[in-house]
Amino acid sequence: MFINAMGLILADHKKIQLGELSRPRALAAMPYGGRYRIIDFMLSNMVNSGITQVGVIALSKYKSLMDHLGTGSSWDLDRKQPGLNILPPYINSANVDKGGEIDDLTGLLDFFQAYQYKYVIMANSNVVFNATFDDFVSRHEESGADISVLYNRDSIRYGTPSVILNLDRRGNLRDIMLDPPKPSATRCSLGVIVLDRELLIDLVSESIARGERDFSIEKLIRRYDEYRIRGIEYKGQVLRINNIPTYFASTMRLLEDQIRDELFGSGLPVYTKVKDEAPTLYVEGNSVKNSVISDGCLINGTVENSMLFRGVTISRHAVIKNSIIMQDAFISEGVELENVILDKNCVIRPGIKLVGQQDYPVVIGKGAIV
Amino acid sequence: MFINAMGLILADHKKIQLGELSRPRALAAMPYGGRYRIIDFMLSNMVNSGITQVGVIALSKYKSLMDHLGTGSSWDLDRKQPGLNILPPYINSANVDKGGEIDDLTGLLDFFQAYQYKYVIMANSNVVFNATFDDFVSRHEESGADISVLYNRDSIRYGTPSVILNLDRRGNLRDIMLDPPKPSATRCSLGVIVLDRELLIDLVSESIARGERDFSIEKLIRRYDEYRIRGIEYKGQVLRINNIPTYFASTMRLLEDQIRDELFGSGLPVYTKVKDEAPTLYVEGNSVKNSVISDGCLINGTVENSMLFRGVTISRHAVIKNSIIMQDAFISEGVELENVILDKNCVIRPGIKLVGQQDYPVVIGKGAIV
Amino acid sequence: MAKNEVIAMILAGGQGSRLGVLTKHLAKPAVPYGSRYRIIDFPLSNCTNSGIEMVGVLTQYQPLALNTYIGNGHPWDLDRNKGGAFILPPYQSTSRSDWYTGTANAIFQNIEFIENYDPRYILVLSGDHIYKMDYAKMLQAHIREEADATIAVFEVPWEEASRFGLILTDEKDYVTDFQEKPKKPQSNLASMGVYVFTWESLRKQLIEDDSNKNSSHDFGKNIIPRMLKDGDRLCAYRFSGYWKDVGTIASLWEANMDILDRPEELNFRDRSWRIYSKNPVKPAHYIASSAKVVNSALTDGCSIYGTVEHSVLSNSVTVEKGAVVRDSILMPGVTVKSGAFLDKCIVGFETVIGRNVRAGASVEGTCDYNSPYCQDGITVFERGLVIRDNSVIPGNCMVECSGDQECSDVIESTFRVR
Amino acid sequence: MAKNEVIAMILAGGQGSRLGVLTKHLAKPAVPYGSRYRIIDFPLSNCTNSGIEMVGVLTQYQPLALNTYIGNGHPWDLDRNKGGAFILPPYQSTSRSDWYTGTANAIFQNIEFIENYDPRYILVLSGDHIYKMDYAKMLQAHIREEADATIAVFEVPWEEASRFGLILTDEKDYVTDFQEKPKKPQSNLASMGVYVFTWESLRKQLIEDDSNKNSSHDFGKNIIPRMLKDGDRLCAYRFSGYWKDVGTIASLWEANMDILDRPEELNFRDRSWRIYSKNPVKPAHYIASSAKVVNSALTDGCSIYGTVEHSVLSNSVTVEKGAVVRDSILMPGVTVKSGAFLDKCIVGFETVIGRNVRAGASVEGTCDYNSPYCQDGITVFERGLVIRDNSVIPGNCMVECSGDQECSDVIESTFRVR
Repeated sequence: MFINAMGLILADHKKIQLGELSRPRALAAMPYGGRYRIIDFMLSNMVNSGITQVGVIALSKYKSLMDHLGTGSSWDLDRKQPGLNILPPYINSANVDKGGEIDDLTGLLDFFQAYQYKYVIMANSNVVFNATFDDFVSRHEESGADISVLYNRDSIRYGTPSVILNLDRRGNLRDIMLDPPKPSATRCSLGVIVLDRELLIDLVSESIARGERDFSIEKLIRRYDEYRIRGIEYKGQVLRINNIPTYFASTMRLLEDQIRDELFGSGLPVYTKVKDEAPTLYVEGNSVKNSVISDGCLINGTVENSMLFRGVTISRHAVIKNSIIMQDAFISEGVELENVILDKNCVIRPGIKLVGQQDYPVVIGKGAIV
Repeated sequence: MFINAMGLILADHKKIQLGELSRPRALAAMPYGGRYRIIDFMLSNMVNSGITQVGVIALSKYKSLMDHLGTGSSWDLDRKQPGLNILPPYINSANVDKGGEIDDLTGLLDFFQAYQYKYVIMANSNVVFNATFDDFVSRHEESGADISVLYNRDSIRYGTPSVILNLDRRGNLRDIMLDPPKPSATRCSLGVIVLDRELLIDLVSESIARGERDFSIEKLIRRYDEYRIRGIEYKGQVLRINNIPTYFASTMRLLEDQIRDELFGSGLPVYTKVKDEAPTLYVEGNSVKNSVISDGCLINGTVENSMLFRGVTISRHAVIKNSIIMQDAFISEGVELENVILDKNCVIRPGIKLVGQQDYPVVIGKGAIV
Repeated sequence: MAKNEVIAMILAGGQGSRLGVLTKHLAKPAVPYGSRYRIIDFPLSNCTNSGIEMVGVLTQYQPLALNTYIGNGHPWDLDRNKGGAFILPPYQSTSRSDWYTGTANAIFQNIEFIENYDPRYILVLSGDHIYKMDYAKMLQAHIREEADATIAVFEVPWEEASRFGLILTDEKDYVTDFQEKPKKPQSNLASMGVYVFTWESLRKQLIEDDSNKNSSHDFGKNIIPRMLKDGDRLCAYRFSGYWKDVGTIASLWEANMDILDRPEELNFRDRSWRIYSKNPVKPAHYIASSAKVVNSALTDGCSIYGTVEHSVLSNSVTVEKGAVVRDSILMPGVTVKSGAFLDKCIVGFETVIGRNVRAGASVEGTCDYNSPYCQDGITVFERGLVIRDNSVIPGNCMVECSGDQECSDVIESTFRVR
Repeated sequence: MAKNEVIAMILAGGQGSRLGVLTKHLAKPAVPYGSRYRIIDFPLSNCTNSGIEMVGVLTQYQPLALNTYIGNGHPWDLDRNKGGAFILPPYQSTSRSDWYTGTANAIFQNIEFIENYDPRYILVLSGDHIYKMDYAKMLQAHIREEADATIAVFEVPWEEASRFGLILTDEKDYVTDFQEKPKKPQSNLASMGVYVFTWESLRKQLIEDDSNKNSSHDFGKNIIPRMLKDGDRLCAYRFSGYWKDVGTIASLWEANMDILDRPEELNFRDRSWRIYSKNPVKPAHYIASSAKVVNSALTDGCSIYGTVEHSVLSNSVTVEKGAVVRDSILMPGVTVKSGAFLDKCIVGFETVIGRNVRAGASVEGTCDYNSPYCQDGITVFERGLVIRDNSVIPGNCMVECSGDQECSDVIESTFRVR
């Protein structure tokens, strides 16, 4: 009756790097949409589907992810049987200092074996959408496929990596193309699959036996010759984050009413870490237009076509245009920013002017004082 | 009014190895006393002192520690500002597979800097006692010392490492001897110190600047020439675990009424992970003498002078003497065990007989089927 | 189905007066049972194990111990952000302020609470039954049959049927009629007091029932018969397994002994259906060299130096050397001093049985505490008593401190139990 | 000092009738305030920030919204294993069953709850004041002075003193006398309704007070004067900083405007003393190109296409293009349709203000909803209303749906707010 599945989120992706923004954190922990991290969307999708056991596998830099997820209480995953399992690379030598062996696939296997759910839903961390997986799982169940993979028909190119699925008339996967210059099909994988937990255990055990350490959704769905793999279309709105320009562009799309409505107005809440910030104060003399503003900001200056994260201060006579300003930034008087991405905790000193290109925003790293 | 300190527990100790028992876990995560892990005692001491922020630094094999500590809810440390901070070696390279740099001291520094408490109480994981630190902190405060270290006058030798403190008449540390063959003083460090958080931040920063990666209480108190370090005597009962024989001996001391009374009857609860086991059932025909038995056991056979952890099954005609049987062991019919330590999840097949020496018990590793 | 499409409502408000002194200070669902548990652990754990995360607990009589016990719901994993365990006492509003006057009235007064969560189904449970049941399966049957109400039933031996409220069904297990403790049973299907209702149907009935002045506002007596009369679809859902109402001293005693005598029926070691409870934070128990413990259930914090036979001991019980405890139930913190003998006794929280006291079924003598609630030789001690050394107390007594008279020939003193 | 040596008891049971329709469906402490908060967030957050982890919340009137809001106490970090936030409604026991009859009676009825935790001190708080205060410091003063009771006081301008309950003190700030809203104030120290009691002293007084039939069982009127008479040591503890009782429509409006006009006094951005609240789980708010937002406080889930001036908006408020909101307080979920104009209005949960509606202080017209609770031109809308397009509603009105008459010339329809 309740969805009989556990979840696994791959927090990193070998082929996705967001430059300076990726330095302090895994892809899944990337701040996004004002008050979220990218992972919040997939985690909320799983929780809203009734899933209560989610693993998050992080290959490195998992500290910021751990800080964000905490005990999992924001997603109601702080359960007796832990609802949220961060699976860091399991180091089983006596002393990592001497170069311990990284054995993450074994930890993964333990995780899948610890529960009795029928299915596993696995997802990458570079897509943002708002949906439950009930329909996905029941269509997978009906079809009798071994693995089902979600795709959509993106009208916008999101840059590499794009995984194009070639399906036959019955919806079975026949071929996969990675970043084809001229795609013969438009079905682009969302990097979300469902499969039998038992089958996944077999597949992981096999990888371990082969001495492999690499594990990805792309690798699993490449086995369309051995297993029956089906594509299932997702028709809702999807934003993809594959690099800095798409991160920037997909953030800007959140300024569109229709996109915000699809992502946040569906009745399925998007959970994130609670921060207990103050309400945002708009002081006399400010001017804010077409912008998304989070709690805890203090706005004296001008903000246009921008995204402000929590706790940002915009001083008088500062002008922010087409920019993403992350948490706790302090923008001094008279600053001008245009097409800029400011990572967390930056301080921009009075009178500074930074202007990037719309396709190539200027990126200022975490904690910088400019 | 409330104790103004944060806690740090060092989950590993370079010089302490418990052979086969240490293979799957850090020292702090060693099962102890029927339903506990060693860390439960120090963690409870801190919580009972009103400390609500505790760091646990684990150098390796922290998975079993993480499983045990969970969200910290058993110690009431599942707080909004996380009460329990597991500080694994922070890997900040992009890919540990290629040999990431282990940077644990930086993580430690971040932890100390994140809070505003006046003091830090630091403790090793090889001592078991039940007390609050109120008195320790106020005596430290009164003395004006830079660092205070707890010691006691152990009448029993616990084997290496013993850190013998040489104090002058005013209680100031003048010399430290490690494992002296003929100690000129009987004051043996408990590996518990208190010091100003600011001072600790300086000391850690200094270590980082020097490129050091090693961090221990012994190293800090060696600096008695530079800092004023005082010894403070702890007069209550202390059990030490330095190797397998002392682990075995200190467990057996828990069968004494007086020791149990001091460790558990003081009114200060010792918290541990809740397991929701059944009550223990004593079936017709069993015989249990002078033993500590945890919940969830089913006892048909004979148990004498032993410690049974949770969920152990003792079948008919089995005889267990002077042994430690850890969680979920299954002892088949007719088995005879004497001076044996059985790690978790072992199965002893019908008719097996294992006999160790009182000083050198037989140790059977986790999950063995004998 | 979304998790919050069903709300469980546990009726935990009754005084349970047939349990005498055991419910003098706490509501029946908070009474200890089976060494590690309280009675309410069973419906709460069943909910958690069935995937139901929204549970209202309707309290009224002496709710403090129950409130404190349930706390934030954490032990049952019911400390959820949305839903979880909610204590629902009576309250005042602008229009009315009433105590709960019946089981149906208790739900009626919480219509607003229920509607806040907009459920499709309501599971109504009693707070005083011992059983392990997967409510999700019952719910599935209810949905499959498109029933308005589904009543869990339990096959009892025909010769005992007249002790129960019986459900008559047709060949498809639709309910056709009821018999309340009839002399001539026409069915051997006893109602377990576990109901699933389609909220829409129940809501209508509750509102109608509220305006009926002749109604006693009870599910069994009023709501269910009315639904049958109105032509609603009522289904019986057959349950097999252990089930026991612990409403009397005798049945509470029996239910405790069942865990020793019928351990396979109510297997607490089954990890696929754990019974959760609030942990007492005590060390593992200790059995001394002088002790003999047979056919008994023990838990954390106990120290046994004497003999314990066929008994159920809650946490932190001490039995001194030379004391004998047989066929008894000792609640948390009880001390039995040396030389004492207890036979078929139920001893309340922290009561101290003095040296050489002899009490219970096989003890002969007279006593001021004879009680109609005690039968089969069972003797019950109130919590917080110190029983005088050498007292002799026969069976069927309920030893309590009544009002101002704190002491008696057998009670040396009393103290406050926290 | 151990953490559980002090218990805070928050008096949250009163009806708060002077807030009119704002407290028709919920207790006063649950009323939204300051964009992100409910009134009770202040005493709860003060407790957490003061290191007090054991908090009883005494409820009686319309407790459902408050219960649901507080839940397991998690938002205030009060979901503790030992202690945490406890909702304490009235209950039945074998000896009595009473509603709370006064502030002191509410504590009296919970003596058993308090004694379970064996505290040395009791902190008694009101559930309807806005302030940030470190209770630990007050407690320290109480302990240092070895007082029986310590009363927090607040210096008010002499000219306003006659509006308050005043505390007269000697040169050492020991309390010598009281004046309740006197015409000729002899002191300018107003009582804040924040008390620390040594439990032993309070317990004695509560028991004596209970048997006094002439008492109204109130702290300010009965307990404190009695203690003074009995020669107990009463100290005044001076508090300086922002403090406001939000018991009336006018003071609630003022207190909201204060966060815009005096942001430095009640600085919510101060991370060393956060005010915690239950998070609405909404996205960040959106300010459109057509919007103008000045001198206002906004929070998550708002979408602003119109003009918002000097106003406080709770979560999920929509202001359509061309609408103007000025000097107003909009509670969660309110929609202001295009062309509407609100001036000094307080709008309840989810109410929809129709197109071109004109309402509030500067609007001229007549109206059936004039209310004595509304002053200074403030107009209040009940929750769950749909106000007809083009309605004109002047100031000092309280627009509500009363009883059966769901609609009126200005109310198009009503709906249930969850």
